[in-house]
Amino acid sequence: MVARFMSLKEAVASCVKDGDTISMEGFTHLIPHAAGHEIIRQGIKDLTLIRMTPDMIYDQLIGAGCAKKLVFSWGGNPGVGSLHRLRDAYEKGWPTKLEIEEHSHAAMANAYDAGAAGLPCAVFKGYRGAELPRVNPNIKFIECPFTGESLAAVPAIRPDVTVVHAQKANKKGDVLFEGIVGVQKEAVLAAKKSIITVEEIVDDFGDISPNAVMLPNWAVTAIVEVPGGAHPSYAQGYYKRDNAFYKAWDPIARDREAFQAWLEEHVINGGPEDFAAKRDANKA
Amino acid sequence: MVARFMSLKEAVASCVKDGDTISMEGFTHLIPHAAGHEIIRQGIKDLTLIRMTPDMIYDQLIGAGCAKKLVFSWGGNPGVGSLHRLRDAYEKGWPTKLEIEEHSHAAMANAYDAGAAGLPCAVFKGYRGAELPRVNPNIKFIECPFTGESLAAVPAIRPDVTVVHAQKANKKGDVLFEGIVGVQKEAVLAAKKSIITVEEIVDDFGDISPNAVMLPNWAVTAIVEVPGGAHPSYAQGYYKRDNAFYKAWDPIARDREAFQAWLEEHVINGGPEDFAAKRDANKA
Amino acid sequence: MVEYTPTEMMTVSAARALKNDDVCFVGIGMPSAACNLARLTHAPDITLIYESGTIGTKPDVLPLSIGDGELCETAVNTVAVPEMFRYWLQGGKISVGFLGAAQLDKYGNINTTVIGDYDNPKVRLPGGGGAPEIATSCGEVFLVMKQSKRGFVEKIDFVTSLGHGKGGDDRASYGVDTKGPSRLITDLCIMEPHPVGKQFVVTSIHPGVTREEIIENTGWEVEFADEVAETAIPSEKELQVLRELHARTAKAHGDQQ
Amino acid sequence: MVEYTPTEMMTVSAARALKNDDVCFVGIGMPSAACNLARLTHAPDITLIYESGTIGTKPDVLPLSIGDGELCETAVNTVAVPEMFRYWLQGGKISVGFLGAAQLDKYGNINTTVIGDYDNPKVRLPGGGGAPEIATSCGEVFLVMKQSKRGFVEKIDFVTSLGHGKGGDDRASYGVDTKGPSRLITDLCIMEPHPVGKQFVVTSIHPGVTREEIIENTGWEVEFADEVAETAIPSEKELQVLRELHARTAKAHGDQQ
Repeated sequence: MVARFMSLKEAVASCVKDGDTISMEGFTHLIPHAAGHEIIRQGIKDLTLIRMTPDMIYDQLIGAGCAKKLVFSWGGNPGVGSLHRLRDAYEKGWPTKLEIEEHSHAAMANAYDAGAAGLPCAVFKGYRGAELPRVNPNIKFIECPFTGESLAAVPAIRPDVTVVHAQKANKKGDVLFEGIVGVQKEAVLAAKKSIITVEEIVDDFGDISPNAVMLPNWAVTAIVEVPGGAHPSYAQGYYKRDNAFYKAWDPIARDREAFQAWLEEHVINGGPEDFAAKRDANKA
Repeated sequence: MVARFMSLKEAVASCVKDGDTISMEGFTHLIPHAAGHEIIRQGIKDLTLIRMTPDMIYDQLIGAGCAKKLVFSWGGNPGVGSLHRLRDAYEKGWPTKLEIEEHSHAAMANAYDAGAAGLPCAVFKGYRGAELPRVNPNIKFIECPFTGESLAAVPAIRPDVTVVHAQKANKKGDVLFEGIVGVQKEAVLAAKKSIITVEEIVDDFGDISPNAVMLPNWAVTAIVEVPGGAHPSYAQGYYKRDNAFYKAWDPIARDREAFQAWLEEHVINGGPEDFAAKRDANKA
Repeated sequence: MVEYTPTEMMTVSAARALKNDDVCFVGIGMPSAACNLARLTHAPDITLIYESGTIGTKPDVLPLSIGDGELCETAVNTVAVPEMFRYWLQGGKISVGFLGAAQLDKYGNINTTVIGDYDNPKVRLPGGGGAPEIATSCGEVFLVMKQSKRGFVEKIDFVTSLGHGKGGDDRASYGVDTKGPSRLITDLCIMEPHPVGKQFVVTSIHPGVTREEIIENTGWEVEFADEVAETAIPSEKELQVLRELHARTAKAHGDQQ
Repeated sequence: MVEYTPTEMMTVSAARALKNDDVCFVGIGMPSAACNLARLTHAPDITLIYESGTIGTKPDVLPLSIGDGELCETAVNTVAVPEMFRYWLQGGKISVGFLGAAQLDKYGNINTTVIGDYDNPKVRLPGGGGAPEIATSCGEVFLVMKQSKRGFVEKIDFVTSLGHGKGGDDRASYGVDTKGPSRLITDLCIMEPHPVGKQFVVTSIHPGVTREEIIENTGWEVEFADEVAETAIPSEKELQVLRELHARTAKAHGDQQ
């Protein structure tokens, strides 16, 4: 099953449904904001959201009422402060109650790796002396059968859908990532379906390394060209992180009404085509 | 401890000693033949040799009497046939008895990965229905604590020394691999010490991908410039695999005297400087 | 009249088993010739993967080893070997594994380890390499091997890689949920596992081959399907492409013609 | 006479703790400023690693997030996040982890998860991120944090990351063989763990700070070493480099000056 090129609307409609477990990754870099907005516009509900670093994109999905559960390891607006929509949902149940499952980065990185590797669980040297195992039943310990050493184990992450953003796809549908590549490749390989938004679709990748970070077309479900689709995150070689917008997000998200007004104007009445202008304003 | 540039003689003398566990990797590509010859010249004994695909390089080390044990997953001269020195040592104890520990590729690749990752063992979906676990006590099975699934476990590979060949080092001692990169990076990260022979030392790597397969200088012990040092294996971008020599090896290795004559002429009386001519004869 | 050798018939039959959308883990030797013949004829988009880490490779000549430069230079992408075995093979991304064997039993269990006793072998073979996990992690497995009493035996000396185990549901008892050997292509015929018992049954005989020849060259009691087809002879195109591939390969590897 | 703020004194003291040959896993915020100050002054060859996968990065401005483009563009190499946590951190390649905290106890145990009860928190903090494994896998850990009764507490509400546990040999009882917190740098002083009990002991006081101020801003009973040093004031060079770094950072992030 070779990747199909689609519109963002079609990709989300055909891949994501209510109640899915979904991973939208990007470690500061290449966060798929345009795709997140499309999920909000399509009114998808009861999602279990997985992400190492839920930041603005998940704050928006949670505030819009798309999520019932969050699996994460660090939740904040980096360098700015709290995620107010996340906290409002978790602490006060607005707009709906949010359940959380909390891990460390090492646990989630290993769990994605295990998901990509077809394993039921990840085994790692983790959580030693830490308290999360007391409150998270999905952290267990096993013994090395050779040394007797105690090792942490967490279930592999196997999302129904992974959504990521990449710099390029070629006309055959192979996908190229470059720069801070995070856990995106693992998240796609671990998932049943995947949507990849890209800055551009090129004839071919030209003279790249044989060892480039890539996904061949048959390992991907849907590809959508969305220039600027990571804004206010960034796409190395295309545009910079819009740090000012991350700071501006704080007062918007702090207030339910301000958030709803922002959502109405920029998401509900917006579309993926709006992102190109945001890219141009933050050109690298 | 930043990598030191050394002569091959100095690198082997300072890093490898009798009785060490040593890994010389390279998956067809970038096999460190020149370094193997230096180990033979220095008369190092009782080595435990680890390698997924022991081929000509280990046939030579074994025939020269350097090894007491071989840990491997596929032992042959690819596309040609048996390794006659390996078989002679294992089956007839010439020049010394060779003990073997046998795995599958998946087991060894996972064991290198676990070694690099600081784990005591590798856990993977392997050896299901296979007979090696009956004859190799270093293969055990554990249960996934979440699903109950049975998973294979093997001890992590943690060599005393890993020896590999790479295309380039820069003047700071960072190392660049390209093409079929095998398990080399893992083998170096898993080892206590490492020797990297390289085709050339350059001022800097120029315009390479941020995600290139590299080792920073502080993760490497010794770097030696040996142009052609992988021959008759190859270095992508520098010279081709000398397939004719792999075929020519068969009759040499088949006969103890022919082997000893070859060893005397090309190894004992040879040196790393001989490899540049072999490279030139097989230019890419 | 097209002339061809039994080996050519075998390679062509093996190639035909592959589909254009397959993702195929290629063993070296006979599987490599069959997989590349498929790619150069009816399956141009097939993804060929070699355990050296090369994904989507399109070699112009057959590799002598599993990691020839040609494989990387013509690949879509080349990954580290641990990634190959962990994300791609174990991760369930491969539809077909193509394997050869030194010894084979009627359930498709494979020996590539030793002839004789493990500790005191008559012949020490190269070992399993990637095969033990290719055999269990790929969606299905195709086997290709020249038929002989020495190779096709009632009981293999060592189970390097699982086929259908002791037959029936035995394969699943090891926690393996992939299909296992679904086709065995030889120089004489094509066999497929019995739907229930999983022992190999001859389903197609190559032109000019007799049932007696198959029986004489098989160490187990041969079963024939109720309806046995005759394998279509190699087309001129198939033979031409295969011969050109071998000729290019011989030239590239410095063989004497 | 050189003028400086307590925060500058803290950052400079923290930077000085790093050596030229350290390989340092850098937390965001205060640790990031200290590590880059070290790199720009006495430790030009220090390897700075951020959990986004950037190895040997030399940012010209401080990153706002752990994965700013600047980190990758100036790095020796950038690896995937699973590789970062598996091969580099867990693999024991990092000599120093540099962490901050929301709450800290006298044994260097860290809370960055919740204030109050885990299920009904007074304040929900961002969570552990990389810290739980940075705290146990790095050769040693430096902590940097502004001193206050609210932050320096007798008992932290949640043990996000292990320090010296309950003190003494407790850390090792978790199977951890790394050194743990070996230095705590605050805006008032420097503390180091007692060689036996492992509770923090004040070993150096910043110029102009009194013992009373330290006691007033600490929630546990403060211990002073027999010989307490006075921290050397920031040099003009250190202050100049730090201030220029902050100025470049503010400009790059679009702050109003």
